[in-house]
Amino acid sequence: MAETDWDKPDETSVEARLAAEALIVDVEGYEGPLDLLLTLSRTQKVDLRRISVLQLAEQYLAFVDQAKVLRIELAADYLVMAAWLAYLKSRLLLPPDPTDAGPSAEDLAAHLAFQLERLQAMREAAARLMARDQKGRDFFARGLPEDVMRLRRTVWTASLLDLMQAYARIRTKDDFRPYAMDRVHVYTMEQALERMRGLIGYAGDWTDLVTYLPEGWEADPARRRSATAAHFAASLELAKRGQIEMRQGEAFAPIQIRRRPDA
Amino acid sequence: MNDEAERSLFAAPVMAEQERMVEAILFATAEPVTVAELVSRLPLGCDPAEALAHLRRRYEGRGVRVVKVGDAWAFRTAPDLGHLMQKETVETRKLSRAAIETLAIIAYHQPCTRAEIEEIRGVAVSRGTVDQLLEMEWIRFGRRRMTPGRPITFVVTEPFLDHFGLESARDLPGLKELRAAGLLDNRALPGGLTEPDPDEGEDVAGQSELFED
Amino acid sequence: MNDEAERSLFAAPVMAEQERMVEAILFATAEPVTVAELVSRLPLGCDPAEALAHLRRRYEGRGVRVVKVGDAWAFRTAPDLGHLMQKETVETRKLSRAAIETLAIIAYHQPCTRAEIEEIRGVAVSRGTVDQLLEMEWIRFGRRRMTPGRPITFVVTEPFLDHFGLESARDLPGLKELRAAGLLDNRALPGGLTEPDPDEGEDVAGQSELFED
Repeated sequence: MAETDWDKPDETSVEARLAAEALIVDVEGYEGPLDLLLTLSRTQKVDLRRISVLQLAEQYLAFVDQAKVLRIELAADYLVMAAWLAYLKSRLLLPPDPTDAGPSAEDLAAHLAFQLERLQAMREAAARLMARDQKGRDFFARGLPEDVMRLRRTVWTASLLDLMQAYARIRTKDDFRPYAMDRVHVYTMEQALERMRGLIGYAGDWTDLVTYLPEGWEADPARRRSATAAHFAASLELAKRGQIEMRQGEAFAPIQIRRRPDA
Repeated sequence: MNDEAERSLFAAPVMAEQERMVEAILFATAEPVTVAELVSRLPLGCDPAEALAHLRRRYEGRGVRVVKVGDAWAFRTAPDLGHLMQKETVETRKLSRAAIETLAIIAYHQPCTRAEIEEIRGVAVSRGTVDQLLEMEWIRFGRRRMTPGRPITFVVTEPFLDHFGLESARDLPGLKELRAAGLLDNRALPGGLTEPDPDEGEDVAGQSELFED
Repeated sequence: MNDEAERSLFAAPVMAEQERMVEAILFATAEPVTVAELVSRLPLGCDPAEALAHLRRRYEGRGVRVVKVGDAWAFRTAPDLGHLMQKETVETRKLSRAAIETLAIIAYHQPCTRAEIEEIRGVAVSRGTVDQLLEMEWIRFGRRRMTPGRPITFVVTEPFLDHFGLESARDLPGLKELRAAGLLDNRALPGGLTEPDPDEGEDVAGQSELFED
C-alpha cells in the first residue's frame, strides 16, 4: 500500500519517492483525472494501446491514497474516477460472471485506453499545429494595404402604377376635407392664462378655481370641461412661475388658488 | 561545392536571394522602406540598391510596381488598374412621394412650369426634387412660356418613356381609365377640374413642342 | 492589329492582363480574396481561377507567394524570410494549454460540441477559453446538432486557416493518420456506464458533417 511505502521510506527507492512526491506536489497542475492518468501511464513506457489498465488503476488508486494521507483536497471528479477504477480493477481481477449482461471489464479497460490515446493524440496534434509557420510570426500579410474604395450609387425607381397612382392622388385630393378640430367649444390654456393673469391680482385669499371660469362656459358640460382643464393647466403654469399658490383638501375636493403674498 | 557552401556562411546571399528579401520586406512593411533601412535589415554585405533595381525591373508591366515614395520604396498598384480598387455598389430606391407626384404632373401636363406644378400639388416644389428628376434624366427643360416672367417649362424625356415602357406621353392613361382600373374612387370629380387628358389639353402649343427634338 | 483591338472591345482581357489584375487585387489587401469576389471585380468574361493558377506559378520561390486560404487567395511572405520581419512581428497573446488543446480538438473533430471537447480533455471547458478563441475569430459557431438539447457546435474559421497557413481544414497535420487510427471517432463508452454524454450515439452524423463548411 502506498501508506506503507510512505511510512517506511527505506523500503522504497529514492527515485520512486521523488516520483511520488512530484505527483503530489503537482496535483493542482493536472487538468483532471484523465490528464493524471495519462501522466501515470507514461511510467509504463509502452504504447498506449498495450498499456496495462489494471496497473494504471492501481497507480491511480495509490495516488489518491497518498493524497488523502497528505490531506490534499481532491476534487470530486478525482474521487469519482477512483471509485470507477476500483470497480474496474475488481472486475478485471475476478473471473467474468457469465450472467452479467453489461459490458465486459476488458471493454471498459479498452475504452479507457482509447480515451488516453485520444487525449495524447490531441496534445500532439495541438503541438504540431502550434509548431507550424504562423501569420505575423513566420509569414506576413501585406503591410500597406490599399483599400478598396467603395462607391455607392443610388438608382431611383418607380413603376408606371406609382406614377398613375400619384397622379390620381393629386387629382382627387380636393374631394377630401382635411380634418379640423371644432374649436367653438374649446377653451385653450393660452386663453385661460391670459384671463387669469388679469384676475389673479385680486385673489388675495383662497378662491375656488371654478369661480374663475368665464361666463357662458359653466353650463354646457363639454365647454365646462374644456374651460376647467384650461384653467387648471394655466394655474399650474402660474404656480410654476411663483405667482400663485394652489391647494386641495383631499382627492376630488375643490382646488383653491391664491396670489402668493410676496408676488 | 564545399567551397561554395563555406563561402555562403560568410558572404552575403546571392543577388536573387537578396531580391527575394527586399521583395518580402517591401510587401510586409506598413510604410515605404528606405534603402538605409533595407541595409539594416538585410544580412551583412547585401546591396539593397542593386536588389531594388532588379526587383523594380521584375515588376515592370506587372499588376503592381515598385515605386519611389520620397526617398523610400513601396509596392503600388499599377496606375492603369486603379479602377479595380473601386467597388461600386448600386442601391435601388423608390422615388419619394414628392418626386413621383411632380413627375406625374409634368408627364400629364407637359410642358409645365414650376408654378403650375405647385398649383396642382398644392405645395411648393423643392429644388431638390426637380434637380433629382433632372439628374435622373427623366425630365428636362422645355421652352420658356411666352407669358410674363417667361418661366421655364419642364417636359419628360426619352429615358422616362423607356423606363415606364411608354411610346409617348400620350399613352399615359387618362383619369377615366384610371378610374376604370380602380385607381380612382368612382366619385364625381370636384367641379372645375377638367378631365386631364394629355391629348386634349388646353395647351395645344405645349403638346406640339413635346417631341420636337 | 485592328482585328485584335476590335476583339478586345467585346471579349474578356487576355489572360496575361487578367493575371495582372488578379495580382493587383490580391496585392492591395491584407485579407484573403475569394474567387467570387474576383469575378465581381474583374471585367466580364474573365477566368480568375486560371489567372490565379498562372499567378501562383509565377511567384513560386519568390519572396512573396500566392497562398490559398479556404475558398480565398492571398499574397503572403515566404516563411523562410520571417527572420527579416522582426519589426512586423505581432506579439500574439499567449494561449493557455487549455485553449490550444480546445482549438486543436475543434479543428480535428469539427463540427464539435462543448460536451465532446470536455469528453476528450476529461475536464470542463471554461467559458473564457471558448470566448477567447471566438474573439480571436479562430473558431465560430457551427450548426446545432440534431440531438436532444440541440447543442451548438464549433468549427474553425478562415482566419484560423490563414494564421496557420492551411489551405483547408483537411490539411491539418496528421489528420489522415489520426483518422486511420480511429482517434477521431466519437467512440462511446461501452454500455453507457458513467460519464453521461449527451452527444453519444450520434457520432456517425457528426463525422459525416465534418468539413462540410
